[in-house]
Amino acid sequence: MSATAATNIELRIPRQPEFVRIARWMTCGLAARLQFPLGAVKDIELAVGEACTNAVEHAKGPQDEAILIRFIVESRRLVIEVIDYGQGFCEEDEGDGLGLVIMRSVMDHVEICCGPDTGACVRMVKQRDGS
Amino acid sequence: MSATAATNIELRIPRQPEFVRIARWMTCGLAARLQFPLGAVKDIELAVGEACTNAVEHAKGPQDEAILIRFIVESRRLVIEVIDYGQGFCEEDEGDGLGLVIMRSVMDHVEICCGPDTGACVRMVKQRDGS
Amino acid sequence: MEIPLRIEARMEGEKVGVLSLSGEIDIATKDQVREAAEKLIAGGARSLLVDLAEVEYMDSSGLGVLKGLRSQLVEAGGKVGIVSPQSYVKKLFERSGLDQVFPIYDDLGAALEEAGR
Amino acid sequence: MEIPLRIEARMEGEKVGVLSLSGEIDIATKDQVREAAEKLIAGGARSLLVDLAEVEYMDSSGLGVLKGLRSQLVEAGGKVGIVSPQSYVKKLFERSGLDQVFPIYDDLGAALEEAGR
Ligand SMILES: Nc1ncnc2c1ncn2[C@@H]1O[C@H](COP(=O)(O)OP(=O)(O)O)[C@@H](O)[C@H]1O
Ligand SMILES: Nc1ncnc2c1ncn2[C@@H]1O[C@H](COP(=O)(O)OP(=O)(O)O)[C@@H](O)[C@H]1O
Repeated sequence: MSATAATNIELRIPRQPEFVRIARWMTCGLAARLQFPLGAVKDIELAVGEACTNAVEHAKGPQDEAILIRFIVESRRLVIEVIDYGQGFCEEDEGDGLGLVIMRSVMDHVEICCGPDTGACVRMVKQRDGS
Repeated sequence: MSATAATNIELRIPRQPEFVRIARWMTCGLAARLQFPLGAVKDIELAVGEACTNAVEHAKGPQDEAILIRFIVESRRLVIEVIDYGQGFCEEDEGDGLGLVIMRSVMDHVEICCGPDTGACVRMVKQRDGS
Repeated sequence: MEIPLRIEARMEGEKVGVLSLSGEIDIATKDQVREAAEKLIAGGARSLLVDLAEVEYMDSSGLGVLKGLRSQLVEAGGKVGIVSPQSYVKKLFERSGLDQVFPIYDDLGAALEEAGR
Repeated sequence: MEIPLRIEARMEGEKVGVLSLSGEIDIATKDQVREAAEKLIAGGARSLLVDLAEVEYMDSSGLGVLKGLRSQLVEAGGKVGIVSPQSYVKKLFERSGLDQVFPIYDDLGAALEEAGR
């Protein structure tokens, strides 16, 4: 059965290590054809890789749960949300890991907005002409 | 809320013309990194493009319905299902259009298996060492 | 964000319209091709040459538009020629049997020469 | 279908283990790196050189493994050096501040020379 009305591009992968690369690869295909420069394509791949890796490593709940990656293609930027249906977390939990540091350094904006329906939701923005 | 347990890679796009290329581009990203030869990557892109185009052109129902593209990565082949939640069709309906002719000529196997829950479901297989 | 298809349209002489396309021709962009062609026809083109050298993707949507234009022009004694398709696009014409329907030229010069005859 | 990461492991002399990696180091492949390194260490390696010339993708998963190996070896008086990372991977070390922690060599020759000292 169809989910709710589709207005977005949504990619769903199992929350398992060997599927993270699939999300990266498909993201790359999108970013490259959206004509981001090569460095920016790699930045976007890396950020999606880090966010999905965190979902696999930190989200509790059934192993076969999904990670949802939502792409919002706007005229001047690409917005990506990575949602894992786990327990969520907030900025204070971040500790001294590298994942979020890297996401923040390669994307123009990274925001964590968790909720009971989504678990962790990491929202990332890459500007068309961003750094 | 999470959908059912995820065991597959699923891409969902709005059933609208300007999203078909997104599905193609992401498919390309996957096929290229799965190390299909360039010609095969283009074949897979073309087949997905044709199947999504048919979904946009022929599936009846709300315009904002989704197209679901499911990817099953196996060791020797890539299986792709394009599902449109429309009225479905059967091989006899095919007429003299080019879409299905092209899909059949670029993929190793194409099967139409419609159902009440899926609408049209076009299942396509590209072998790793296929023609 | 990106421009999927760019179109350059011009007349060569009084009767031949040339469309130079670059990018992707699919369900979302095919109408632009048709509209650009219609304008050339409205401006007097009796034949069309469609330069596909820079077209990186085309599918049955594009073929459908070309077939439609061809029907329209052949009826009036004109034709539609395909110029410099990349090898994968050329194969698409073969796969769909349309290499038997459209003349396919390696370059615009040769196409124009033949159109001038 | 594809092989995301290939690993070649060998000793250079009695104390230096060299890992040459090619492909992608991520959450799914990082354990292979750790295991290959552990084997070299079990075989006598007191220092490791990790050749990243052919590594096209690496993220914090890979960095985490390298940090873990470094802690282990430094404790025993050894070290972990990074060899020939591609520019984007090199930038990853900088972004995460680990260019201050790992020596990064342009080529294996220079790395071995220094390791031999
Ligand atoms: N998807 C997630 N679900 C729950 N907790 C998370 C998630 N992502 C990150 N976190 C929390 O934030 C911390 C920092 O994440 P990160 O910077 O990626 O470093 P690391 O994963 O190496 O710890 C994690 O240790 C974890 O506590
Ligand atoms: N997703 C679909 N939903 C309903 N009918 C379809 C679908 N795909 C194909 N068809 C039917 O099969 C016919 C042949 O499709 P195709 O070979 O792609 O050619 P064309 O789309 O040019 O007609 C269509 O005309 C339509 O009747």
